[in-house]
Amino acid sequence: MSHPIPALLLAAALAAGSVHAQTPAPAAAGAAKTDPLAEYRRLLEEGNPAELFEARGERLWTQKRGPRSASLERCDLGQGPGVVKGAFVTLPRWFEDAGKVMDLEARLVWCMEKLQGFDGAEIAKQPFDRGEMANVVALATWVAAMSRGMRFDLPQKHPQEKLMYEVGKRAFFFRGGTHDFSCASCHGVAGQRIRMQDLPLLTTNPGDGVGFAAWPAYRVSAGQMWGMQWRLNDCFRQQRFPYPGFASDVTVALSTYMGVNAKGAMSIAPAVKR
Amino acid sequence: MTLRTSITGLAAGSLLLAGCASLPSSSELDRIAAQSIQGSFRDQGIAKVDRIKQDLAQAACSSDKAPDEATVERIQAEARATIKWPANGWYLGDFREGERIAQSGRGMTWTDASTATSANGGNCYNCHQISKQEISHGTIGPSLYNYGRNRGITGLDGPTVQPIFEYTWMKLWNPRATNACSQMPRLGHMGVLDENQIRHLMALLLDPRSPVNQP
Amino acid sequence: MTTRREMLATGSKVAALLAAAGIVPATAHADWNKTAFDAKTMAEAARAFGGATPAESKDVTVNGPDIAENGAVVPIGGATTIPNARRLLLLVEKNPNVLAAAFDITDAVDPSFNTRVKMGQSSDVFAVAITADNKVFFAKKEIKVTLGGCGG
Amino acid sequence: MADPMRIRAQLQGDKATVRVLMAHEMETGQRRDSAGKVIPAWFIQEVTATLNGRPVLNAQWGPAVAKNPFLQFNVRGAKAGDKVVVSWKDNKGDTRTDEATVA
Repeated sequence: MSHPIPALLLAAALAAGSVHAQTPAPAAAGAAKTDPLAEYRRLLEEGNPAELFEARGERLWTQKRGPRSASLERCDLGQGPGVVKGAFVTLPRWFEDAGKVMDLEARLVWCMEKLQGFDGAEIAKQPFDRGEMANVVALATWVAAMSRGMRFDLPQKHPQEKLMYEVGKRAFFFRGGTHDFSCASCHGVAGQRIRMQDLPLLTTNPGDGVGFAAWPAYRVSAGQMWGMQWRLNDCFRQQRFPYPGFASDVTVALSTYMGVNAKGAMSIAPAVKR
Repeated sequence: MTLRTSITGLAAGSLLLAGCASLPSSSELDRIAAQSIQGSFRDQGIAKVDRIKQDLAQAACSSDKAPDEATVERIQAEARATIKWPANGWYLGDFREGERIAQSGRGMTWTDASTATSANGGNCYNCHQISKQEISHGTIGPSLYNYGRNRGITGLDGPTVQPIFEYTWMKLWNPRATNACSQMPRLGHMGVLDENQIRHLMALLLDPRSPVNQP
Repeated sequence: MTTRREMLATGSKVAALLAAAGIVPATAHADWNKTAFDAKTMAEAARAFGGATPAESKDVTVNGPDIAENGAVVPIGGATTIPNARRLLLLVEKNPNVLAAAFDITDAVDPSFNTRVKMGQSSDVFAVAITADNKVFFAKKEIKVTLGGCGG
Repeated sequence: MADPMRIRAQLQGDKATVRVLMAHEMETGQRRDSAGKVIPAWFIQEVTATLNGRPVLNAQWGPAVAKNPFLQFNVRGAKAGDKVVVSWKDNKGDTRTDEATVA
């Protein structure tokens, strides 16, 4: 991929806006060493509440639930029925039985509908922290944890997978809303931050356990466990966009784009975040 | 109801390339992407789907390639025409109010109750260093610490002051006037902040007494 | 009120000693000290546990990050090397009620405890050790709570 | 009923470092919901721990302890295979007890 445009624009803006030399902003590349928040983040990692959700997800997987009183143990996450380890680092991917590309959370809802008899559409309407949707988040946390330490390698063989990547790339740069933001506004240049939070560059592999390789994550600021669907939902909220549907094309396409870009990155999910 | 139609807004068929091994052309991909973007969002509170109907600049600045020179010129000229200059040439408000507005990242999301400017912040510290005291600042935009001081502003009027006031006002009202694909929101033009709030931000940046302009 | 405090303090002190000696299980005296948790100052909180006037001491340590990325979860801990310390408190000075947690010190555990607290703003945090003879020693540390994220 | 705790008890010399995560809202009673109504206080007040049935830890907590609480302490005189049991009780009287083996 060519250099993302925001880098060029920022350089242009600096040149155009500069009457006298601007005080250089601290380079985030060097910030990691002197990061004043390093100690805080290290202490949080000593006990990540995501573990509570991971344990709940594991119980939910084997528990007989739903109108059909069935477990999810035959759910096919792309590695064959019931195979959980390694599934997370290959999602989103094409599913022949569904006839579409699905991310982890969409696939879990699919399994809950097909195996347990839940109404997927009803689940999709619920807020992320309520009812069966909260169970989807817990399940996603456990499934992700089962691939901890593995490296992302999304399939790009099926034309729909390639198409989703291309749609995701376009969605990533799509500017709109009252503030003209796109995903690239924050994640199109390496080494930048919002407030004190480092922003991963998501047009390429941002490194092990960074960006796509860190979610689901426990957000200490909200005391909530967020899957990638919730993460993207809140990105769009902050972008001042309208509301993205759960597992809508844009959200799955963006995950495909980020996941393919993250090829080779080691997953640390579920992580703990501010 | 099957999941195919129940979970996604678009039926799988609209994105499907049946039996097709290679990808469509780039322009066809653009069309498919636009369709799937429009189909993925719904109204929520004050955030309606008309927010993703792109204007010229939003569309032209939505890829990893810069728009052509003619488009850039057109966007900047159109933006310059939108600038609403402050009444009576009164550029500066209260830098203390400006600091408060610069600190706030609130407003205009679907969890906000109204689009009234009084509820909105400028999001400034999210991207810029501004006063030295606030260590929690972003780096997406250039540092604005000593913004006025670096530009030789020592008083509140005079011939050297005027062009800098005008340039800064333009940046805050509609930054596309000088930079077609600026990453900065059009705070005045989009009604995020009103004229008075922008005066306060102007004072934060330019008033010699502002914490921004202390050594 | 003073009488009630003294009674509470004496009662829990005796129970703590008994518990420390392994005579009664610790759960037997776990009456929640409302007066202490309603306290607005460190001295009030210490007094609610029967303690005297607090004095700063190098034999008490309080730890935590210099800067917290979010006030909703701030990791802090306290420890003491004072031989007859019987209780360790963790407090946040600028919280509406200062006391966050109180730990009994027994021979079965190191007098060192770590947990996580909420902080409404940047503040001093205190670790306070109360001895068997009701002396009160403390250490303090400032933790700066920063604004993070988009703020909306 | 609350979710189980996650307890790790790691042997270091003759001590066990015990790390506990508890699933609890730890609501302060000072927040309001979107309708402006005060959300009632709901928080863990007492935490106790035993090693092979012998009391080792007793703590009182207030609502300032963070949501989904974390607790770390060192138990003396522990050895591999010992059983650590942790219990909490909140201001509504709900309780939870879970255990782990020192390893």
